[in-house]
Amino acid sequence: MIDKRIPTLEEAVAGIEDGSTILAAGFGAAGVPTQLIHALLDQGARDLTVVSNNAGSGRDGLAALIAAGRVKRIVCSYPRTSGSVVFEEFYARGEIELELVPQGTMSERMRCAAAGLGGFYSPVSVGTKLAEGKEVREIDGRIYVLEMPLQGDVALIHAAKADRWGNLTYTLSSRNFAPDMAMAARLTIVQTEEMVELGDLDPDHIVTPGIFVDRLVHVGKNA
Amino acid sequence: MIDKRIPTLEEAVAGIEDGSTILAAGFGAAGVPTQLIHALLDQGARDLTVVSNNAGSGRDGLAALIAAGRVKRIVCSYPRTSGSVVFEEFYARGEIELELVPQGTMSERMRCAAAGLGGFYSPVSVGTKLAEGKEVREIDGRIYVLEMPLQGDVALIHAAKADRWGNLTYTLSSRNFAPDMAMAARLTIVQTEEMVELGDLDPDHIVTPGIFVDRLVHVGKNA
Amino acid sequence: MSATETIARLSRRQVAWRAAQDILDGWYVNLGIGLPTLAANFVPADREVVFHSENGLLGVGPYPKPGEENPDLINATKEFVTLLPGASVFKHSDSFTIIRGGHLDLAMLGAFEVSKDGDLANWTTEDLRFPPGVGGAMDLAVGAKRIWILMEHTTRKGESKIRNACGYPLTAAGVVTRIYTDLAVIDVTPDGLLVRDMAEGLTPDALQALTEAPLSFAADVKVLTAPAVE
Amino acid sequence: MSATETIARLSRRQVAWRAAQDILDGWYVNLGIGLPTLAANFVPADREVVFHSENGLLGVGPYPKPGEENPDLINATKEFVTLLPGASVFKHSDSFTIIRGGHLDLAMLGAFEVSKDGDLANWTTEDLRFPPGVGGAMDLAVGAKRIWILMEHTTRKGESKIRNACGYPLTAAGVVTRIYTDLAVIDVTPDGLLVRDMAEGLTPDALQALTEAPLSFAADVKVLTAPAVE
Repeated sequence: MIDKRIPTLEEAVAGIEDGSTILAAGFGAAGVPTQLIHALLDQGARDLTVVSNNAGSGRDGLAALIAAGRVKRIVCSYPRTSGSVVFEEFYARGEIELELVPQGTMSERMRCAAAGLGGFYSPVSVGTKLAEGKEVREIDGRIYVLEMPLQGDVALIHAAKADRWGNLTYTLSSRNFAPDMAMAARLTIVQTEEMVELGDLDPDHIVTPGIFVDRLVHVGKNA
Repeated sequence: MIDKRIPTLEEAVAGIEDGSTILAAGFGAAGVPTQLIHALLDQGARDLTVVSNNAGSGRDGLAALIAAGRVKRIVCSYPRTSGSVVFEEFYARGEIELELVPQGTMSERMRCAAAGLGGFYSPVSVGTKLAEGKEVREIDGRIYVLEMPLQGDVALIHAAKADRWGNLTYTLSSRNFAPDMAMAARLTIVQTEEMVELGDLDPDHIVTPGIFVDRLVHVGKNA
Repeated sequence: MSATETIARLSRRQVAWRAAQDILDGWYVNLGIGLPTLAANFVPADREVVFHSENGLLGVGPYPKPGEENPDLINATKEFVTLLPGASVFKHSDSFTIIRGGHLDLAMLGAFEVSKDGDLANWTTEDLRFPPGVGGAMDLAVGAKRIWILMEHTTRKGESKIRNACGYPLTAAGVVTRIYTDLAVIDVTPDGLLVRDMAEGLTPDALQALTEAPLSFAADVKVLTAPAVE
Repeated sequence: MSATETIARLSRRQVAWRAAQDILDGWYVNLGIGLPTLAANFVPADREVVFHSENGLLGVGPYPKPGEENPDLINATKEFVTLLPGASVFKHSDSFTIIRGGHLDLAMLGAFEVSKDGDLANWTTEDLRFPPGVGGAMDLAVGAKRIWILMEHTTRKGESKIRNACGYPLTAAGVVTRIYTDLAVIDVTPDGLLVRDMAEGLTPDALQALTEAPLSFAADVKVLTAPAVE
């Protein structure tokens, strides 16, 4: 029987290794897997590379993980937001590496890894500082840079509804990076607001098929 | 006001030019835009390149378009099916060109065009006859071939429900190539079983956002 | 009273109003942070425009009333928003398929500088006190069918932001198609910058004096005006 | 009664049954046209297996009862199917993200030939009377975590289909991990072909005589058996 449900957050993040690449879903405060990030904080893995659109806000979630000195490197498009004080302190002291990636290139590189492709040619960033060191190529009269797949060891995802096979739906803008990240990691861990019976989700409305999900923990609505 | 509804099939296919590349959705008999293909037959455009998973079956639809001598070239993964008699006759007489593409490469090349990318490296077909003439490259110890975007001039799509903005849903396996093709054509023409009011489709359940749709014609259920 | 004081400079909101008048019925539009976002308020009521947000929304509506905010519904600026009937939600890589793939009719963006060739610099001033951020700026700049820039004509120090070449790091080369400032509306054409509208009180020479890049002027240059808007 | 007549050759359905016994609980599996498709019927009842179909389905169930066919619900072989509770539907490019991206535990495919190195030839015999077709064969061959081949051990003319090198055009090189035939179950290992099961009545020498590629034999070679299945 396929049953991806895990009783506790602690068990859900068990085994995440030092040096892992963590794909952390969320855009702004929507769809952020806050409980899983706090469980990862308790779990103890170090030297992490975190892939996330932003670099944390306030003192919770990703900011807490950075504050605890556990994030070696962050891959993101927009690290600086109104509340990104922890990241900024670490960055100013040279205690965290930053790989800045155009926002669309971030999700496309994850999708590339998920789809088993070796890389793709993108017109984005051509002729800019962010293309320095990248292979440039003219195709059909337009200039592109070669972008490489971005694979995660672990993805942390927040879903609205899930069934025991790991099929997921999301609510509105909480979807954002979750489907791309869920596909692109070797181990995909999901916190869900609601756990439903197998067959309750309409096959036409499932956004992330369970094949991309490994572990599932029920955290309730005010996650 | 945005209103993509077109009263008749004839008007829906108006202006398709000779030499166009037509992306024709459908897999087996599911999701085939049969009425639109028949309207294209009446419309008269010639020297067409048709991109479709199969090469038509029986004497209707795509088979009728081929039988009328209007298809110069077909891009497909599996031209020969139990009923592909018309295609086989034309192929045997050398009256139609065939570009055979692995099935996943077909949709990925269309998505590549839709996403504004210049090409991608795929592990599929490496070392086979279908990779002859393609650039080969080793990335991270694995061999890939370079695949190029496949852009359509026109996509012909069958949807289950649509609203006047062109938002679409599909039923079960009738989805197949439709979302990829709708994104990859300069002119996307849709026949829909049901036309609903703006706002009737749940934003979380829309599969093809209206931005990818240009014309919409209501054909009813037994399309 | 000096000469510059007689120039009928538009306010920031008036620049947004002016640009919004040129958004056509049926367009799909992405609005950048700041000044461009204001333009959503000023689209003429008889035009149906679909606003896109990078985080995966089409059909973004006005801000919610206080108390009606939905934590699952924010825009790319992380503001609470609403959705209009006809809105749709999609994953991030699909959102940037829309952007990069040329499906948006227009992206309205802010800028630090624009060059005479339409080069755009709007992502970093290389202020080393802060980490750089790029967001979706480079994707939008190369992806949308039209790139319109809304900005002040000059810096606070009075230096021209419309230059022969950008001094700040590029976002993308040769992408800007039109510039709306508090002083003028300028098309970027293959033959250079062409002034379409000019604020009252300015002469071509006076506008050129405030602009580093060489300007030419349309035969029918219009007066740049906007109503008092809040 | 000749020697070959004493060999307990499996029927086609028995080969499918035998292979199905090795599908583990919880696996995601794609079944190719023909012999592999039969395996779905023989998965032990206590194992939950999710079947994938290239046209965009996970959780494919049994064939519908006559009269209950849904024209919107077919598999990659264009047969009417049903969906199990937990099934999901997705677009074609996502379906091949599942395939190419290594997300399937197993693809069970037919073959014209397999080489000692696991090369697979299953897409064309280059019969020039017919147009070639490839479908998803090449995608599945390079994408799934395991590629198991179900086929007759020899051609109708008695020639070995397990060869030193494939004579027919390749589908993919070095991808096959296990072969199920009417005579044997054979693992493709870095050290060559290793026989796990062998039909009753065969000796290692007799099996080798029917097989072009060199075989080695597991210490505990089992008897290849299957119940009478319909």
